[in-house]
Amino acid sequence: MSKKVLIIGAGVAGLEASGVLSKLGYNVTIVEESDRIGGKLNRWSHLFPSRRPASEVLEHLQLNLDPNTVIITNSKITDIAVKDTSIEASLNTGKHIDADAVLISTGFELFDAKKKEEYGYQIYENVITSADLEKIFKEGKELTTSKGKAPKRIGIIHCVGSRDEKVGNTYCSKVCCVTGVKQAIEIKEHLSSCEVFNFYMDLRMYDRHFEDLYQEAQVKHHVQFIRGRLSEAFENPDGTVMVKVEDTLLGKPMKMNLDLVVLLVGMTAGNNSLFKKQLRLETGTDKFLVPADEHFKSVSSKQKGVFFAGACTGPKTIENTITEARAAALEIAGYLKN
Amino acid sequence: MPDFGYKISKDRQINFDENSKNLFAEVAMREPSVYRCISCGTCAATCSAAQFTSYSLRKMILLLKRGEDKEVITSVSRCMLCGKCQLACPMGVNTRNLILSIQNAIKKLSHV
Amino acid sequence: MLQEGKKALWKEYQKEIADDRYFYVRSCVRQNFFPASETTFLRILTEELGKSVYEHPHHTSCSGVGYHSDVIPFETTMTMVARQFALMTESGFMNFVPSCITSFGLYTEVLETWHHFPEVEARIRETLRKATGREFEKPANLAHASDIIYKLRNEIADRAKYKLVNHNTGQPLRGVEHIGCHYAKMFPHKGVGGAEYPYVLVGMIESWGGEVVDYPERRHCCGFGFRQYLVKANRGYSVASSKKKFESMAPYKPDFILTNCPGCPYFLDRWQYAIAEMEGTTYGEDGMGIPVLTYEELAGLVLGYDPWDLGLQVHQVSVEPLLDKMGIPYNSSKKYLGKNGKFLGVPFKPAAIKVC
Amino acid sequence: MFDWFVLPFTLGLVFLLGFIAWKFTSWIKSLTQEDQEKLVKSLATRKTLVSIREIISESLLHRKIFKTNRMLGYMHMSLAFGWLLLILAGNLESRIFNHGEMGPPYVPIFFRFFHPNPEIFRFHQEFSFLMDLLLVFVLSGVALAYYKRLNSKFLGLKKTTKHVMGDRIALTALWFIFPLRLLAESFSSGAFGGGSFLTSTTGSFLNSFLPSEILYYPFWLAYSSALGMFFVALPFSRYMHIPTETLLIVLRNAGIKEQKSHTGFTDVELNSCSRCGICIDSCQLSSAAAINNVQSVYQLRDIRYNTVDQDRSLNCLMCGRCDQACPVGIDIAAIRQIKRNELNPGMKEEYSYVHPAKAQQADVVYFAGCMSHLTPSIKHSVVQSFKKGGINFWFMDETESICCGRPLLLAGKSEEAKALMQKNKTAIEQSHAKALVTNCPICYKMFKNEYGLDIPVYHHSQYFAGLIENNLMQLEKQNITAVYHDPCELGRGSNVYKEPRKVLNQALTLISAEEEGEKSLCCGGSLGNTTISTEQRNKITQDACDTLLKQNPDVLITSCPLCKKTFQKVSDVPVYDLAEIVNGAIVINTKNKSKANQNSKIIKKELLEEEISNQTYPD
Repeated sequence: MSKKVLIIGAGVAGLEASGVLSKLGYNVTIVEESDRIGGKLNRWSHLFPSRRPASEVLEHLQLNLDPNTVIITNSKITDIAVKDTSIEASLNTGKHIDADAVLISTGFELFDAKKKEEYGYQIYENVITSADLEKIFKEGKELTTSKGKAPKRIGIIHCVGSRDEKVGNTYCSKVCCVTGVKQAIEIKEHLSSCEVFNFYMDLRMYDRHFEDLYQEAQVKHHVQFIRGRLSEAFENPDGTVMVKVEDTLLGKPMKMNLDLVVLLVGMTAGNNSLFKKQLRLETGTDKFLVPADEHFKSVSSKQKGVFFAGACTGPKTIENTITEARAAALEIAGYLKN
Repeated sequence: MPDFGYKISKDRQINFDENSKNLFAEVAMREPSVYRCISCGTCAATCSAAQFTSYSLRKMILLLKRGEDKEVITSVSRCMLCGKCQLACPMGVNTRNLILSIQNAIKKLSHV
Repeated sequence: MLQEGKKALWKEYQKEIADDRYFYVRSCVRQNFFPASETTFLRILTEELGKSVYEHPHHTSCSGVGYHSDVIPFETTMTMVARQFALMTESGFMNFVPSCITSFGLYTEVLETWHHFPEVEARIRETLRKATGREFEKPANLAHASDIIYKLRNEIADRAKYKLVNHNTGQPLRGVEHIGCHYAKMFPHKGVGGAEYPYVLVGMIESWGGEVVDYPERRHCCGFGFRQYLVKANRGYSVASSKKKFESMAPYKPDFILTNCPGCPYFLDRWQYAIAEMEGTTYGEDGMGIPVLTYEELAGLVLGYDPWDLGLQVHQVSVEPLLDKMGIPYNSSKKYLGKNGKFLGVPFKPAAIKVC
Repeated sequence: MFDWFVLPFTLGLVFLLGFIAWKFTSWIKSLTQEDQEKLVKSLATRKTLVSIREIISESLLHRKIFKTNRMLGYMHMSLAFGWLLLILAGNLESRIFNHGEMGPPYVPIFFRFFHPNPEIFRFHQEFSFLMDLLLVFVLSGVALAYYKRLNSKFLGLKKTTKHVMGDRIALTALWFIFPLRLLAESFSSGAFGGGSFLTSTTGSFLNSFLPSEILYYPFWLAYSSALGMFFVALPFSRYMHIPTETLLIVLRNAGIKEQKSHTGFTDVELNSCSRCGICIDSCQLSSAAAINNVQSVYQLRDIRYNTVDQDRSLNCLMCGRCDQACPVGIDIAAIRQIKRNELNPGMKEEYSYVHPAKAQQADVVYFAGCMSHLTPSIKHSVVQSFKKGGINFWFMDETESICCGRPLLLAGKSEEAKALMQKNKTAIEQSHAKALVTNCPICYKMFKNEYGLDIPVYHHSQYFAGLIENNLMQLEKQNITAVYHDPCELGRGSNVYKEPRKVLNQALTLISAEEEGEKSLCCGGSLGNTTISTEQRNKITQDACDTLLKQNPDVLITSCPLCKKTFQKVSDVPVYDLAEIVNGAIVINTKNKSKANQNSKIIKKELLEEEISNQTYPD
């Protein structure tokens, strides 16, 4: 009888690893908290930098799933323990699962923009997050101000909840910069006469084609990039938002009114308390899970039979997550063979 | 007026909404490669004029984008047009024509 | 503005405020700037609401002004603060109520420091004991005097003779509030409503029938910052800060500015004169200024106290237009009579800003 | 002899001659005083003969166009020379017929109308034959012109000029003149006899199915009208070049040149442009970057009709290739420069911050120039070579680079350039040096032509050539093949072609490139062009580099920092400055033999193995 692998989280990492593990001949069970598989991918409209529809990637992941894979949605792990060579897990539904190995692919949470009080999310009418914007694009709705008008000037605020000691996250979320550039272009494509400003601290265009996207935003769409972190936002009585930044490249403070503010929310770690308590896994100061070795065991935990894939060990792009999921599947296979 | 012994300090803040961006629009129309600038500062670092003055093409581009025209007008006339910046620019901004365009645009919008 | 979101946020910034037996410590400067404000606070609490308030005759400056101007080291300041606590303890009180915002901020800072560094607290206790022989308990409750009025705002509203409503039109009066920087900007959880959207003064205005206008530069400093005004050469910066606020609020035509700090009402009031002289700009109606009130003065007006007993005659910007709107009667001929009934003299009438 | 139909021709001719007289007078009047004197002095001297010879060889025979392309040359020659011969022969015929009387000017032109079959005078048959022969000659040119419109490549032109309205009218008239003459003479022959092998044959043929008696008159009228129309349109068209070019030749031979501003000579040059379009083909903007509307022919036309576009004036590499190619020899670069000066936005430049360098006493002042600071291996090599040569020099812009002023000049800012020049000049004079050496051709041209220095100015190639010639420096030949690229400002701009080759031949084996010397391509980096985009520049560079490297040399050598930096972007082989080669190949310093010998052996070995990376100047 073939061995069993439990995957926690049916996002990009979980689905990709599941597909590979099934092909390698293992029985896979996926436990998913929400009512559907795909994780955050369900919320995105188009992916950077190629602008490929997110649904296309999700479809691909689903196609790779083995029909015999057991997917349990709407369920949470309440208890989990490593017993000699097996792993036992209980679900909140009362169900018990035995497995030979477990893959944690629980992903990340979006930063709660309300914590950045001075930006006025859910207080000011015309402040939304990058995730809200994705939703608007995904649903094909028109991008308007709270009064239903077409915005004439939009500001995209980088690093919301990232690189910010004041909200307890000092790390970089990696994907927001390019998301901001992508969304700026998307806004311009929807509303060509709208002025778009990206307020950034550093533009981290580290990956292939990211720089091209940035140049496209500037040269083709005339998106303006202002180096300076938003310090304060005020709502004017007409609902527009006045923002104050320092234009750090000019060394001058600046204020401007925006019809709409988009907060580029970063990635934060999910709730890892169960894994910490029952599997004695470690988290870093950034609250993400820590793999056994940053270079050579990046998909293994220090606990025997427990593996990682995706953003549970830190912010990652979808490409990197998929690569890591495949690596984790092979690592698991290697473990189960011995 | 009584002598207070001090004056109201001038506001350094850029008031983006009140600043006209016409000069930048005129310049960008004449030299669209201005949009390629990534504010790296290579131009100012190699600039001969910048050895002696606060002249900086990088800064001028930003000032134009923010509508802070006054500073541009006082500063653009320091350029010797030698073209070092053009050789140095990593983004292919046509810097010499950019500077001439600024001068021409200033003249056209009769800022002088 | 999404009121739901704001209210949800306010809920996170609730603080405990004692409801009686207050050890009240005065501000160094308020009695000169707004001479009746602290007296009015005591009058409202003791006469109107029957609270027990104690003032210790040996209370001194908290030394915050020296601390923030870099002339007194923190160790000394903490010892000074410890002595004030000792006076409270000796008097048998637990609820410490400073009148000054900087004092409130400083007491908070000291208590937080001791909370995180108990060894510092121990050392200060030792220093105080050696220097003065005094011992102290830390306050059970630390609240700024404006917190107390905020807590009692509805009781004041119940007793109100006048409301923040234009008695001719029935429309609520429009107030803008300005919170002292040291109230909650350093320790958001120590201020009612937090640092970004403080509720302490908004609550008062709303309870007393008025309407609050949130203007863009609400969070900006009034310009009183110690380093700004202590050096004459820097005062241009100070007045520029106030000017930025006036320019931001003026389009919304506020009927009054409400404050909770010693310096803010002073500068917001007096700089209106200086700006008028320097640039000829005035921000109120018909060449007048925008009246600036302390929360005690406003509470006093609501409760129907005589405006001249509240010390409103020493304001630079005339408050009569506000009194007229609220329908509060006043006797202009008695404006410049002292407490003893003697004529104090009429102040110099500036040309650049209109006064009554 | 008179008939009403001659009126269009006669009136047109009177108008044309009057117009030319008026124009020539006003142009000569607006020459500078000095130039007018030159013109007067040159009249009736040997120079006049030179002018006449040149007029015949260029305006009639079109020698230069022949050199460019034979077909094109033939077309121009048949039209110009053939027509003249036709007029001369017609005159002669008419004169003989009238016993020496010339009569009104239309008589020889319409001789066949008045005397379709003049059998009464001697040689009439010979004349008929000659006139027909000349007409065939001219018509063959017309036929080529027709064909050129259809297929310009046939005549060696890749691009042909676009026309203005005056051109169209004149051209249409011109195209009709000779076919109409043929038809008119043929109908006359058909109706009344006469004519020779062409007109008589055509006449009989046409007469066989057309009523010649009715048709001959309208065709003579049409012929006269076409001539009249051509004469009236000529002053407003490019054909104004026909009379103006003769004046240009006279003026030029009198030693008159373009000044810094627009003079009567400029007008003469502008009107001398035949818009043949040869300059379009020589222009790399056209051949490499597909920019086809800025070439000199258009610039001259715009100036002539006062429709100048600023961008168009600035969109020119100022490489001088078109000057070199122009068959009329118009000083195009100078005219463009005059226009640029006029277009200068005139913002007051602020150079008070620039202070002259603190002068050091030395024999030689070395000026590297702005661009050399971005190619430090060049200045390093010059400095090292000077040291090895034992030259007492002062590196004038070692730390603070003040521009020579040429870029400003090229942008039309001559006054502003003067401000900078004065500062450099002061420092040079204070050094009491005996010579100025620069490795930058842009600076070289500027120092030499504009500064008015009392000391000689050398490009480093010239200076090294001089050292070698005088045995003060010796280079060791290495087993390397190289192509040398002539920088525009040094070659066409300053006529320095030999010295760099002289130097390089000592150090390596030069192989010739496809386009070199006067025909050398521009690298594309030119400071002369401000409006061209980076992408377009890169295309020019790539194209020029491909051409240079066709023979697969080991290295590409130039003697301009800007050319070097520009070619480095695209070149597959290493790009060196002449100075780097010299520095690597120096063998003997006669003054300091042993030391130099040791140095050179190390250097020459390393030359090709690695790029010179040392960017400081070890003493």
